[in-house]
Amino acid sequence: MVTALDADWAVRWVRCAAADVRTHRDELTELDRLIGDGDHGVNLDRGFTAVVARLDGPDGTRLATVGQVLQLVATTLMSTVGGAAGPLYGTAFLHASRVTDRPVLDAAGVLALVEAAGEGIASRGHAVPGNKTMVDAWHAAVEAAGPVVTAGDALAVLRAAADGAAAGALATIPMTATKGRASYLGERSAGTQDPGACSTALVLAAAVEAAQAADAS
Amino acid sequence: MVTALDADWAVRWVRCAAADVRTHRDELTELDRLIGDGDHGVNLDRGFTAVVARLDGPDGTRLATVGQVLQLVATTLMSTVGGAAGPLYGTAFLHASRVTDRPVLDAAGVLALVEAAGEGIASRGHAVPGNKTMVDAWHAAVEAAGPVVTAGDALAVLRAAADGAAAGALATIPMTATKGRASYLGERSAGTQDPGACSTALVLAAAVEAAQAADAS
Amino acid sequence: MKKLLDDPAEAVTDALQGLAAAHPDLLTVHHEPTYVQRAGGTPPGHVGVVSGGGSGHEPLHTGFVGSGMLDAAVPGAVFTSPTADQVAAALKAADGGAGVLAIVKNYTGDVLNFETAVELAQLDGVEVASVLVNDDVAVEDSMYTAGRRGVAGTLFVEKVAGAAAARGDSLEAVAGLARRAVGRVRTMGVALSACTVPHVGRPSFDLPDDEVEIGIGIHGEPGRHRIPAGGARDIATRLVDAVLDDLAPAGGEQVLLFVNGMGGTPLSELYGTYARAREVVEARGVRVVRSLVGSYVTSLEMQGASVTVAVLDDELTALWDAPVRTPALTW
Amino acid sequence: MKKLLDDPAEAVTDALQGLAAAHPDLLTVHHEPTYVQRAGGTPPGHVGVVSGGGSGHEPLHTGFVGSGMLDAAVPGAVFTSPTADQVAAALKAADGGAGVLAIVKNYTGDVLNFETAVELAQLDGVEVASVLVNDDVAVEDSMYTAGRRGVAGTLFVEKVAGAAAARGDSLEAVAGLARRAVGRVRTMGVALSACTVPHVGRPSFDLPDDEVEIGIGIHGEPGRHRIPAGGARDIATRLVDAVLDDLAPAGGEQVLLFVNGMGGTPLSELYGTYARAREVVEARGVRVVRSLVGSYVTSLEMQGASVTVAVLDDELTALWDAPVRTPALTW
Ligand SMILES: Nc1ncnc2c1ncn2[C@@H]1O[C@H](COP(=O)(O)OP(=O)(O)O)[C@@H](O)[C@H]1O
Ligand SMILES: Nc1ncnc2c1ncn2[C@@H]1O[C@H](COP(=O)(O)OP(=O)(O)O)[C@@H](O)[C@H]1O
Ligand SMILES: [Mg+2]
Ligand SMILES: [Mg+2]
Ligand SMILES: [Mg+2]
Ligand SMILES: [Mg+2]
Repeated sequence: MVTALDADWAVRWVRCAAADVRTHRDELTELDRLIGDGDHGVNLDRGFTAVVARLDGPDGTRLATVGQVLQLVATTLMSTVGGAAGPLYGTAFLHASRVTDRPVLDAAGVLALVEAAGEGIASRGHAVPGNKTMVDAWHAAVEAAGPVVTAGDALAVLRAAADGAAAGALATIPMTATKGRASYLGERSAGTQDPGACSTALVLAAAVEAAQAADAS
Repeated sequence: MVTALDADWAVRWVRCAAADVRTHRDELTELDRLIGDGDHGVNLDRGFTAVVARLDGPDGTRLATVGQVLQLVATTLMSTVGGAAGPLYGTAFLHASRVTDRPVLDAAGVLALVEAAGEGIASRGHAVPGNKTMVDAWHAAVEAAGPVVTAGDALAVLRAAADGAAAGALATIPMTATKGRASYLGERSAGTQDPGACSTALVLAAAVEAAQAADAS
Repeated sequence: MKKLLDDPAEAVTDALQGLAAAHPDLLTVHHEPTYVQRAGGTPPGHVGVVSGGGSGHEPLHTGFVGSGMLDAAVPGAVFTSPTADQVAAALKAADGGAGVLAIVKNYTGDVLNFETAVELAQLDGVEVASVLVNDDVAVEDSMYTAGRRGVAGTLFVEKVAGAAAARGDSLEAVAGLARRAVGRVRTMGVALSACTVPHVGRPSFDLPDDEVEIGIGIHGEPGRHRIPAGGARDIATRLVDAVLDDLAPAGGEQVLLFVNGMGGTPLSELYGTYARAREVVEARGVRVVRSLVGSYVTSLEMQGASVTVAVLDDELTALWDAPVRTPALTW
Repeated sequence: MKKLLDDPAEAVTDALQGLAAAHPDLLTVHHEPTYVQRAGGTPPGHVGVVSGGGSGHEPLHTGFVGSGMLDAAVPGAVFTSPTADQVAAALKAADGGAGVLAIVKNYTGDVLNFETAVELAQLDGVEVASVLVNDDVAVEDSMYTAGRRGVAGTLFVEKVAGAAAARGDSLEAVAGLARRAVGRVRTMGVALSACTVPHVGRPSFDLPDDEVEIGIGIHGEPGRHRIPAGGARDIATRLVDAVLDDLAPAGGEQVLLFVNGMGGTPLSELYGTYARAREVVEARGVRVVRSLVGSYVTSLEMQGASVTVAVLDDELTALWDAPVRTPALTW
């Protein structure tokens, strides 16, 4: 049982996420090629590569709180990703950083992080669940994580969020998109997973990976 | 034995040539695609189609001499074919018309026709045998027809010219072009028959066809 | 995929280097963040006109920087909206003291990044107005879509706004004219082949040899539906009909007819399509008084075209005719 | 093959109809025989400047008809020289009383048809001078070839001659300047893909996915040799080196650098290639003082580019800078 996650975890999370985005870059891009404009994987890879470069530089040494790590992620994604995903992920991490500005997160803090991120995206993109966007994954993450928080295991909350996001991403497959580029395709958008929902599931799975590394150590 | 060929023969020749060019249009174009710019068959087809249209119109009714037929062919090709082949074939028929301005051609007259046509092309294009052009076919036609003329059979002269042209066209295959577009390819032009030499063989074979029709009738 | 490129990740930067070197009299390129600015900057007291968006649509927008059109343009990665800090830097640079008009094509990414950029520039005291271009009639503007896209009609809006700024109009007036232009311009496009984004390396969609995509955007995204490949007359009729059905002219209007190539279409085909499109427009009682034919709002090397109709009035016609000097549009 | 065309046999006529309808202020199109003439004709007392050749290279030549460049242009079928009577009609129409300069690209077909046309026009009392453009360094000018082809450098010759005629130079002077331009301009091209002639319906040559053709002409003919597909830097270096080795500049020369697209190449790639080419030119001690980047002398939808260098002097620079107003080139 992991009761608390600290700034080191957040740094590991971001590094894991960057590695996973790199590994799955072409899959994400292919999903976006099918129902968007074929750049989602490349956009995120460019952004997370820049985040890792900043973590490796002088900015990376002074990060005492989870919130500070997430704020660095937010500003870097906002100035390097572009497209729809840049401001959306940027806002998610920015809002998440505002509720996590302390050295250690407990189970409730993890839930607050995920909730703030999801709300940030929904408010920025004016999307609701069912529009076939990353909101579907974030929303499912929050729904799944909420009931687990009372047990007090931060890792379990994170795991529930990640599992929820994965299920939410899969659930976008049959949907017809009504937000973002995929909406231009109308019914032809059904049958393909939303790339942003897919990357959301990846990013939250990376958070679990990073927490498990802490658990083992 | 056909001792004489008249204006009707010339008209039949031109119609046969037009039909054969149409039939072999894509082959000629394909040869030109390989070592030129892929338009030879289309160019000649456009020209001979216009010639037949003029033969079918009011101009076609007043043709008393072989020369008059050939002059109509010459001017029509010159104003409809374009490219290199237009002026070359145009000049060939124009020069041939000048030595055939009488109702009937004997064996010597047929040879004179082929010689004048070949000389017209060579002087217009400044090409000599071995340059891998239609000159190779015309030259071979004249060489083959010359010895046959003493026998006095106009059809035999024509047949020798056509066979010579066919052999001359085949002989262009291994040549490296030094005139016309194919010369830009340098040694890569070797291995393909020259399209203009090939069309020359077609046109002279049509003359034989037309004369045989007279023979049979 | 074969392209005249070196590192795909550097392709946008390499092209900007060439643009700057070829047109030092017209524009300069700034780096970190990247934007293109008119040589000498916005004339003091004039409204700055700024646009931007993903790269891959050249000459839009960078090729329209100069006098009489854009004061700055912000190129993102290929088909990817520029970031908010790029846009904010361009907005600030283009302020000549009379405020800045931001011309935004209606895509989620562009809208989100420009929104943030406008806030950032306003924090720095720059007065900014925005206009959203959404001329693509292929997309239904309903609650089931992100709204109509901005496509080739953007050129018309940029020309009108740039000319209004050049004659000294206020920010309010320039923005008003740009909005009037948006309200009167409509576009519909067709793709004969897809394009290949350099870092993706394969075509953006798969299209059988005997079909065309009707209602494409300019990002290599598939269109609304596929139809058997017809001739220029068939396609021009479909595009013009869609555009005019939407514009619903009463008849007798004077219009600009703009046939735009998607990047890989020969100019001769665009002129042939223009001839067909013009016949259809005039058969509906509309008079073509201005024309533009060429590849101005492209999707890399995509083969295809779009037809844009803009309903003119005396003022819009005068602004269209006003002098312009940019790399891609000069008169 | 998918193209925005109706009947391939009418494609040239259809495009001319569009050209005429889009640019009534600049040009008119004559039929039977077909040629394009500057609106209002050659100004009386000025030398007429005429060019022509096969279609498929648009905007060359018809897009350069207007003021300050061509007084008439004669389009043949696609990649097929126009006929002598077409050319003769254009020569006669372009005579403003001071004679006509015929600018002929060096191809057997063009040379033969223009030769005949010049004789026909002279019979009708028109004074005609001819200049042969042969800027393509890919072809060795030897007894083993038809001589160097005229390719993108033709644009430079037409601009210089048109400007000289516009300022009132005599036929002898215009012809002399055109010949000076020919002597100082060289070009080399590359193809990444072949083009498809409409009535042929299949690509003009077959090129594997990992190779490019170096030393292509503008008629879809294959080049001199194939090399593995390198990047823009590699290709630009090869093209510039070939051009400069032939021009053999002593160093310190001022030049026009013209990167031309073959029809299907995105503008961004042309600017990127221009950036690379300029580096190579300048590394050889030559100064680029004028630039042109765009698809001006094309091969239908071929992907590829050519690099042209023209060595300027004060007079050629002034003639290049002189005003021009045509559908495709305006400043
Ligand atoms: N309005 C929106 N709200 C939330 N998410 C959105 C919205 N529009 C798009 N997205 C998400 O963004 C993803 C696409 O991101 P990306 O491809 O990087 O940007 P772009 O669409 O600009 O190319 C979509 O898969 C979707 O999940
Ligand atoms: N200088 C020349 N002399 C004689 N024949 C020539 C010459 N140049 C080209 N040809 C002939 O013309 C043929 C090509 O004709 P065509 O394809 O119609 O014209 P173009 O080469 O202008 O496209 C060649 O195959 C060759 O036989
Ligand atoms: Mg995308
Ligand atoms: Mg040919
Ligand atoms: Mg994008
Ligand atoms: Mg030809």
